[in-house]
Amino acid sequence: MNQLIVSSSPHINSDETIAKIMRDVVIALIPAGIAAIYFFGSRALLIIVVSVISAVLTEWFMQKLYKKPITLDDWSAVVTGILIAYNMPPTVPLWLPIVGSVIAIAIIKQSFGGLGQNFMNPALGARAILLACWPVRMTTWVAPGPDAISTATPLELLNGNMQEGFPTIWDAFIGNIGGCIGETSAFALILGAIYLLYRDVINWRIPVSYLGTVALFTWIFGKDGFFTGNGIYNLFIGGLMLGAFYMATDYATSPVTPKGQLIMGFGCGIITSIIRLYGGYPDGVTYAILIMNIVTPLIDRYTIPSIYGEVERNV
Amino acid sequence: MKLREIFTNGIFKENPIFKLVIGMCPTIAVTTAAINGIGMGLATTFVLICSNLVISLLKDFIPSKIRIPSYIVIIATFVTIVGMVMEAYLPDLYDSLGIFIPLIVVNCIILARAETFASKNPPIPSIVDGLGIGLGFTLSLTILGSIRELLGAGTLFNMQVMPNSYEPALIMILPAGAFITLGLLTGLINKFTTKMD
Amino acid sequence: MSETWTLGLKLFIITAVAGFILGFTNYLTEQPIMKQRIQADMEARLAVLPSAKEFEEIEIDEVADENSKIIEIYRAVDADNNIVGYTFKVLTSGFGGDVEVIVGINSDGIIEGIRIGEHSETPGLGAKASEEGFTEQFAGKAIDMPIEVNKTGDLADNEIQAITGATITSECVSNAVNLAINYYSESLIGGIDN
Amino acid sequence: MVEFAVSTFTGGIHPPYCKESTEKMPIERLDPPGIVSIPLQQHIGTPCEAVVDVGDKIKKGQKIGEAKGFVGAPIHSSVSGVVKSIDKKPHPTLGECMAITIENDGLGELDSSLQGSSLDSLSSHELIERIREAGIVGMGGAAFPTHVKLSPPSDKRIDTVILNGAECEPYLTADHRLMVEYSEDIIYGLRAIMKILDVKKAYVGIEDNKPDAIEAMKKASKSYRNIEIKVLRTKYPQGAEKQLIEVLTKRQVPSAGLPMDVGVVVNNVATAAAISWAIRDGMPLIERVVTVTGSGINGPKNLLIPIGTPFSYIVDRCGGAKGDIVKVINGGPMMGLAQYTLDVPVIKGTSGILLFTSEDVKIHKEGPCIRCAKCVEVCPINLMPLMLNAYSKNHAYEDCGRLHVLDCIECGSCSYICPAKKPLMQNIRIAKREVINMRKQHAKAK
Repeated sequence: MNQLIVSSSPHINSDETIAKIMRDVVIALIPAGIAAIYFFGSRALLIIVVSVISAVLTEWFMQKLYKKPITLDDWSAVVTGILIAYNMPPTVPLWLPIVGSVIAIAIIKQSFGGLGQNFMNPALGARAILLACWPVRMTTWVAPGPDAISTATPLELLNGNMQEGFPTIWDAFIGNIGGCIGETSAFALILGAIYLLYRDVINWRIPVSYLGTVALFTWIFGKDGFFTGNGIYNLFIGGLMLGAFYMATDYATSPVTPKGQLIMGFGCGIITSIIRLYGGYPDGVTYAILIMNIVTPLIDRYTIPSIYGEVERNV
Repeated sequence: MKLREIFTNGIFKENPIFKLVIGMCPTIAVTTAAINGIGMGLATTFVLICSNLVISLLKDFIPSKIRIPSYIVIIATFVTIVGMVMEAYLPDLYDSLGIFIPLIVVNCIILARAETFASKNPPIPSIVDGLGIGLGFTLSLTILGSIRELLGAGTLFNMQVMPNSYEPALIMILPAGAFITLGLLTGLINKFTTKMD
Repeated sequence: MSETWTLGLKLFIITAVAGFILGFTNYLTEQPIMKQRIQADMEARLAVLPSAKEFEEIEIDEVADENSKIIEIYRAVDADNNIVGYTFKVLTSGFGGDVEVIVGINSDGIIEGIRIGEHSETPGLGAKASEEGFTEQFAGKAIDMPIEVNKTGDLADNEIQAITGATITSECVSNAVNLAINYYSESLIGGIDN
Repeated sequence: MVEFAVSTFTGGIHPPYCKESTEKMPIERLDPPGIVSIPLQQHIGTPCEAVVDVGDKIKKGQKIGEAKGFVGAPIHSSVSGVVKSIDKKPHPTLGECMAITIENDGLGELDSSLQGSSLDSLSSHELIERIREAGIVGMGGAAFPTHVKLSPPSDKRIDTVILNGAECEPYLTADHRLMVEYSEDIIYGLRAIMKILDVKKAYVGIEDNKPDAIEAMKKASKSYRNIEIKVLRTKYPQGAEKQLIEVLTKRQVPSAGLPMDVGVVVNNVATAAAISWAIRDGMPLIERVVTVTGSGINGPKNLLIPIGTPFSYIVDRCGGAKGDIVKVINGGPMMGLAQYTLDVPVIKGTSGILLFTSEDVKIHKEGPCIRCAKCVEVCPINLMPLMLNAYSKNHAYEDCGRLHVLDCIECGSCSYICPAKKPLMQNIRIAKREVINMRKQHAKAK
């Protein structure tokens, strides 16, 4: 008989692994990718591929540099690569996703300790830096279709208060509007989100509280006075869907406590709404999530749930 | 301690930016270009040498209970002199550095050296210390400024260095770029210097 | 008690010496500094109204809109003491804070030039407003219509091209110019002031 | 009849049942082996003292170890024969323990002093005495002496008795089969407990993946209106005491408290069956039902096994081992203990023997914590396993204490669910030990 293994209980584990979770996220992001290719053409696919390859290579290089085990098989670099591409307009030159991937993986992820240790979402952090570096490149939108006519996103239109020529709510829902590669098709993003919810990769708390807060706030504080805003329309435009389902829910940078997750969603919603309604930037999703990322440790600290039986004892 | 040791100490072992991490406010603010780094660094060096000298000379005169206000008055005097002279005779340099000059008063490097070195050492070593720390500061600011200018504007000392097709990364000349550069550079320098120790 | 007196006395000596040195330096540099400042202001005004020879500050009626206000107006005269136009220094709020805009309008009702003074706009974006490529668009515009900012191209006569990615700054500069235009049309028209 | 399960507790996991191979297998009686070695400590509390000497001839059911102190239970021989030795032997939960080794003479002669009785003829005091004399302990695994549990301090008013038939551990079917085949005995034992505690209300909680057990128990309890069979949702750890109490009575046992603080006493169904045998037949606890299963055994079975039978003998009787056995577990896969040898004997708390081949025991590479919060979600006590794990690894035991590490019921749900395969349970256990030591020293210093 072999040497018996003596280890601590439990002796069985679920077959859940990090790689499986990340792979599920990749699968959930596929519909949005298909929508992007449909609306913006093969250029979108090229950007996604370049972004993913450079993210994976950077991860490999940094792990070699830091003499850490190579963990490309956990798929996390692929997820980051896809998200970086999804957060770019389809017009960007190909060096931009490469630079973005390097920033995201080398600086924001690996320099802070790798998977699980990053203090902000790598893809969004990279987007914020790129936005500050090359604002014109990062905010040049084109209308969907082969002609690449430069256009404003509905968010900019909302800001400029030009009511005519708005894409309809249906266009915004299916993605027939200008915007970043992965953010325009609310329909595709919701499809992926349903998959993630079904697979138990994410839970409802952050997305629901985030989307709910934005809808409520943009409805209450409408341009023509209280309760005149179009909250539903606001849900389908800009990067909100992508942010709420795929980036605000990023494990490493969102609270682990149930109450904390609700606070995270609520906080993101408030900041997004304020930036959309009163701010100078067209879309507040990036900054809202990044700001909440940074306060996540504090939220966790103050929302540790009362343990079983504790409440009773205090009564 | 030998004078040479005191001098190199300020540049390497006790480099105010990368080792002591003091004087961050002007560091972040002025290093948008290499030339600003040199200007700010040299102005600080001048104030540092003067205040170190005066404080070293007066170290027996100034009672320890009022040393901080005394130091600040001395430092502020030199800073104001530098500001006025610069505005009168070097208006162009004053234009780019003007708002940073008053910052030298609150630059903790100067107070720190007065407190830790000049008030305990004779005049000559104090001058050398001021020179060493000042040059260390100047060097660090210039390195930071060069990197930020190169990436953020594509130029170095206002000369086009990067090819014309290079699109400057604007963040590098924003405060955020200063933090990122400073963090990465500090990490890098400490990685190599700790290996040497 | 005597210690307190010693401390006070020593501190007094230090501050007195410092004060004396500063006073002396000030005495030496006061004149050159004043000259520098006047020179700089003069240059700024000349840049926007090159035909002028001399400038004379005039009083301003209270004119200000929500975001901008005129802080200085100079009447410009040529060598023969004829009024050739006016320069306006306008403060207006941009993206990062107040922006100083100097506008020169000649007696023919044409903007001769504008210049951006102190500002804290984002480098690479709003800060481009102080570059010639942007400011020279204003030169030669007539003041019969307010200046409008256009983002897409196809400029009309009274339109200027916005700085890409910096609409707010572009609009704040044009607002400042419009304020100067309004003041000129309402109070200084025809070159008759006061 | 379709009956809906009562609402469930928060947290918990759904591991695969793995009960298919034994849940339909009737309990078989295992022939006693040639040699049994009966450990002197099989319960929580002080060890027993041997009352026989080497060479003594003893009978089946004869007391061979006497309990010292109130918290303790005597030990009886499960065979008749001769005492061979009294020395240290491997023990399934303690590593090593003094044990009495008896050579079985194969006659199975019963101790003549064992006398059956009836529930009605005994007072509650006599009932407790009988349970104590029979050496009955909690048979779910904790092995807490049952007579202690049934003698609550006078200031605690007990109004409800709960029988735990949840058997939420995967693989195990011992309680399941017991409820199907010995439902009358279990109800009898339950009635004894109710009589002792003078309680009017009793629940039997059974998970809804055992419909035949539910039906059998309902049938057996039909004539007792104050005994209610409750269907529980299948979820681990449904059988944990605090969770069971909350689900059935809506009462929450306070942190650091006991069930009796909310007027409840919980017993395992196997314990109830043992009580009934002790009262009716006078039989002490010398055998118990054990599920022998796992991918490493040829013939998985539910066996009634004499206490002291070595695992190796049992494996032989179940068709022998199959494949490369890398892990042997005493108990269930979630909370059971891995054994370093097959020489350990079955004790009163052994509910299952699991043999795992390398196929089941995957050695997982531990990954970085990605803060997925799954451990927080599944913890039935609302602890923060990921934080406890990190603090424990950094020896920040005070922080562990602040985060209530001592309330952990060691169900292992966090380790089970962790996608990074971190040994959360193990590190939390270390932290618990350290915190207890710290508090002891603190108390001493005072």
